[in-house]
Amino acid sequence: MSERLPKPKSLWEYANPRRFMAFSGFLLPFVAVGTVATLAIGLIWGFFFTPDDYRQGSTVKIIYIHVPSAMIAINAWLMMLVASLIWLIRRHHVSALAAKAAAPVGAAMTLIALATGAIWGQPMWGTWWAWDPRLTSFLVLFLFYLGYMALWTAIENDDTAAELTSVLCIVGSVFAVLSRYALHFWNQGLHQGSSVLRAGAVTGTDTEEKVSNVFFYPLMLSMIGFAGFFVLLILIRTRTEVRARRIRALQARERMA
Amino acid sequence: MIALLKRDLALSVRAGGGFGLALAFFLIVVTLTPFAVGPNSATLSTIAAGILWLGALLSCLLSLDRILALDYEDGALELLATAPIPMEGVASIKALAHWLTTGLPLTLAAPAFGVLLNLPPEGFLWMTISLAVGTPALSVVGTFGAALTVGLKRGGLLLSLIVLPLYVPTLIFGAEVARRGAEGMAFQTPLALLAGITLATVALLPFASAAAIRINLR
Amino acid sequence: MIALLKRDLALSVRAGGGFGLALAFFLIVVTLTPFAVGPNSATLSTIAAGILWLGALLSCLLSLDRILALDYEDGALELLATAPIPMEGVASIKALAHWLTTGLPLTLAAPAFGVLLNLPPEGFLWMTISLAVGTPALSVVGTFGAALTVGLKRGGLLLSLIVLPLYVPTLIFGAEVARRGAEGMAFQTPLALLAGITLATVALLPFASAAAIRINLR
Amino acid sequence: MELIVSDLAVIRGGMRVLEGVNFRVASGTALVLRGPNGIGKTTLLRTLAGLQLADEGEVTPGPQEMAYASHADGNKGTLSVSENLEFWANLHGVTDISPALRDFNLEALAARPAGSLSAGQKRRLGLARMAVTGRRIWLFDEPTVSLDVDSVALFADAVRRHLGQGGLAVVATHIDLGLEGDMLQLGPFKAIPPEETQDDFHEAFL
Amino acid sequence: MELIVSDLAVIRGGMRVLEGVNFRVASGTALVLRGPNGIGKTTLLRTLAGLQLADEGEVTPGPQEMAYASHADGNKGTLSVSENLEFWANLHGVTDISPALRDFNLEALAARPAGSLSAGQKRRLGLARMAVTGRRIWLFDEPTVSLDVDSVALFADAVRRHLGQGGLAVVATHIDLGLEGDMLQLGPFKAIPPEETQDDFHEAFL
Ligand code: HEM
Ligand SMILES: Nc1ncnc2c1ncn2[C@@H]1O[C@H](COP(=O)(O)OP(=O)(O)OP(=O)(O)O)[C@@H](O)[C@H]1O
Ligand SMILES: Nc1ncnc2c1ncn2[C@@H]1O[C@H](COP(=O)(O)OP(=O)(O)OP(=O)(O)O)[C@@H](O)[C@H]1O
Ligand SMILES: [Mg+2]
Ligand SMILES: [Mg+2]
Repeated sequence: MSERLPKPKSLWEYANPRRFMAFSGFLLPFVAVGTVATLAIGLIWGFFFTPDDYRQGSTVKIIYIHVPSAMIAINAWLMMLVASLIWLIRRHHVSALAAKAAAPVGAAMTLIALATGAIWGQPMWGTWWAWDPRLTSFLVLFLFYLGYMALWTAIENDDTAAELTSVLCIVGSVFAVLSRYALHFWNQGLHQGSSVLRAGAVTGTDTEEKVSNVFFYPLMLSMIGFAGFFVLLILIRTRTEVRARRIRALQARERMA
Repeated sequence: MIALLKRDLALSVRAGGGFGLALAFFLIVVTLTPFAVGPNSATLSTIAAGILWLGALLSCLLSLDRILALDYEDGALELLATAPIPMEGVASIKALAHWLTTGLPLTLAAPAFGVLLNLPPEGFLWMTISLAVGTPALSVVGTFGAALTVGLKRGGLLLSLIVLPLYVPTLIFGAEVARRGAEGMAFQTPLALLAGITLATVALLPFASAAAIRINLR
Repeated sequence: MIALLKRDLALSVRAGGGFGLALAFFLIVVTLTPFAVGPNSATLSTIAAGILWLGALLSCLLSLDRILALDYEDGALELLATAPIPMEGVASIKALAHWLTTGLPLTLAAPAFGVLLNLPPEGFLWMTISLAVGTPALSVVGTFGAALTVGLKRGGLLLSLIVLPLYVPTLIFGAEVARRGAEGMAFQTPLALLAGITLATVALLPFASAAAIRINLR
Repeated sequence: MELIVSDLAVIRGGMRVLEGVNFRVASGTALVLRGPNGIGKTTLLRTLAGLQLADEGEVTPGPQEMAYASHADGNKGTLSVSENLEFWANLHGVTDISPALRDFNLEALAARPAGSLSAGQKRRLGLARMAVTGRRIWLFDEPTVSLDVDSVALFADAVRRHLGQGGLAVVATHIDLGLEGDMLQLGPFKAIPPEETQDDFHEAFL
Repeated sequence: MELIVSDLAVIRGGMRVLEGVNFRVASGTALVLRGPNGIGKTTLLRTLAGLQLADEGEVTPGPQEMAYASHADGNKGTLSVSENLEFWANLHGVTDISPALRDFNLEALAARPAGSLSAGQKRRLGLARMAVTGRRIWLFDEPTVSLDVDSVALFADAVRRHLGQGGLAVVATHIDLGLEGDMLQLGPFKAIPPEETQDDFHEAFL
């Protein structure tokens, strides 16, 4: 599939598996390089060239993994939701496969956020785990990922699986949001609210629980790095899924012939 | 539609007591809890409301896979799909039948079981109300899960894996109402939210369930 | 015999992750508990051991009806009955396969989940040990229940109804071991009793199960 | 009324099994589908009944006119024979099940739980269901499985009676049913998998 | 070896369905059971296979010599055709499944998950199971259900081959299988319900 293709008339044409393979294949190296670079810079800067926090000591550096992974964990689900909608509305197989590919990555990121959080919690709150709404809603998010992946693996027929998981993803999203509110209602937590993206935090003017600039720029970098990493993984996994799907189709042909 | 409801009820009664089973399971979970967590009655009465809700939820769960599985296996579901009633109707009826055979009896029996876990007396009324308002949602959501997993062998565990996260909001608000009721705190907000969830699911989810069933039948 | 074990494991893995599901369900039950009983971590850590045991027991329960039901529905059980292996062997193998896909993973995962319910650190070791010693009994007893109810439509609830009372002793001693272990008290006696129960059931119950299966097949 | 199938292509397990299927069945006549195992009879009937989507082609009238009797009967073992029939009748707004019971010689068994019937008796019950749907077009998939000669005759009579009332029937079978009506060999319609080319990559998914 | 059934009475659902059944089948020959629906063919075969107890009478040799193919095949949809056969083969200590695959023309389908087979293909798999049991006496209950003509021929050949090797077979069927071998009409053995007298009040329970 290496020879030239006519220029796409609409963005949707990238959802044609063949064009997707060509395009993603072309994109892959750039994303890879970019990701490695930003991640390396961000993490190294964060770990070695920032002062220890006066309150939290060196544990604060966990934030460079914790926050980005948490961010990705949330956005992976959003991406799955969008992909599912695209599949249901426009029936582009690639989007269904992309959703399938995103699930394990998102689940892993959720686990990382949970783990790093737990490790962080030990020194900060004196406990590995507390039923703080932020934490708990992540746990619940993890459960949603589990159910979604389980359904994918349980159904043999690929198209049926795509349809059903999409339906689950949409309904699930609604309930995930519901649960988040329910949890906040259920318990007030020790976990701090979003401060990274607050102007005060950036300008360093606001007082309590600010993430001051020293920590902020490397954090931003590593967030971008994680985002790139996510895209990279999705591209690779989707390409794999496309190929696997194609192999199955060809085998089916074989049988009929 | 009515015919379908009648048949489902008849079936669940013939097949060894629709009502009985859910109740009995509920009873057992409630009785096992003290064995597990120890007999200390102070502890018990603090967790009573929660355990009751958990028990109700689980005994709902156990009967879910039967909502559609049997009809699928013996081909009845296909025939229903070709029958002159909308699949949404089928889904709703199935959910209703399930609620009548599990949610309803559980609601009515809850106070009796509350005694076993020495739930504080003020709690009883609100326990019942919260269950009455909450359990329909459990049945409808459960039907959706059953629709997704119908036709998969060993659906049982997979089904619960998919359904339980969807139960979280209902469980939280329901237990909250019961707990606050027991402690005589204000419970209007969670009660309202609980009712909201139930109404929304009852109104909307059957469409999703119907879609899932149709997909599974192809 | 080995062939049967291989097949059963293959089936439970093919049908969407034998191991995964039980674990996931366990995780969910553990997660739901605080939603029901409230986030107060003091309360939680007192009931942690009990809840863990209850969760393990329930996730065992949910997979029970698949032990024999599928083989019965597609006629495989009849053929196994006419095959040159003793029905006792079949029953034992089925129980073993069930334990390998549920009891074992649960045991290994229990400590991780202990963290969630902030089980006191001393508890972890004994939690694991009590599960390792107790869960085989759950599988064997469960197989017996499955054998009794095989061939009944909507066996699910009925099965749990029959099995749960039989689980009581295991649950009591198991939870006792875990709780005492957590509180650093003496636990030799309950542990010994637990082991006794397991050994006895593993040794004797398969005969009862085999008899029940034969009767159900007539 | 007439059943018209115009170059229909049916898919199963993501692959085309039949393509270019064309036939018409006039009211009052029956069509017998023939073909070796695995050619696609069941798939074709399911497509006609609207249980799965056609890959391409037209079927008129729509599923709402069709009653389909598959390998599985969809009757409940715990309900009695008459209860099962009454359920289907109600569902289709038919009031009286006694003709159906009579046609398939089930009166004697009416009170028996369906689970306690022998294979052939079960089958008769399954076929009787068609008579209470009130639909014009009957689709049968191997209807005479495990029926004895008398029951086969019963079935043939029932179908003839239905045809006599202007209904029509499509029957997939491997054995002779003593049913007059023209026969369709499905062999020629077997789908030939298209050979691989670059740009049916997209289609290769379906 | 010889299969000897001496005045056998079989019960189903608490009622006698057949009584005084007598027949012998010499090795190398086949017996075809015939009779209307519900006469008791399945019940009789299940009794021979040792799946239910005889009310009275003798069957020699015991079940350990018999392989029984019932309405249900007992194959797993998620396992492939060959995996299913291998399982049964191992169970009966047979090592090689290739002859069975060949006899029932399943080589092409060997890698297919059994769930994705058509009715007839499933049936062929079910019948192939008999060939890997290594048992002398084959009991078939309506073996040719939903088989096309070629497959029926395949089946007949397989049985003949088995007979040729000194095996023997009992086949319950409604249609002609092109199998030589004597035929037994079960009609005459239909159990007559004993009329009520005072002192068989006790037996009335059985
Ligand atoms: C298992 C436990 C934990 C989980 C699941 C968790 C989860 C999260 C999530 C979801 C975010 C939001 C990221 C975003 O808003 O984009 C976050 C941010 C953060 N977490 Fe945690 N967290 C955990 C424990 C902790 C602990 C123990 C600390 C230490 C005090 C901590 C400190 C932070 C900080 C400083 C942020 C950045 C706040 C912000 O969003 O600006 N977290 N965490
Ligand atoms: N579970 C049961 N309970 C009560 N009666 C039963 C049960 N199963 C079968 N019967 C009755 O026993 C009789 C014999 O049944 P059986 O299945 O042996 O007949 P068959 O000869 O196999 O008929 P077919 O040719 O239709 O398979 C029938 O009259 C049937 O109604
Ligand atoms: N779920 C499935 N997945 C993949 N392929 C399938 C599936 N079901 C059937 N097939 C294949 O589709 C083809 C048509 O099957 P179908 O059941 O329509 O055949 P049939 O004509 O009914 O055969 P029979 O006479 O044995 O019933 C067969 O080759 C079968 O192997
Ligand atoms: Mg067919
Ligand atoms: Mg029979």
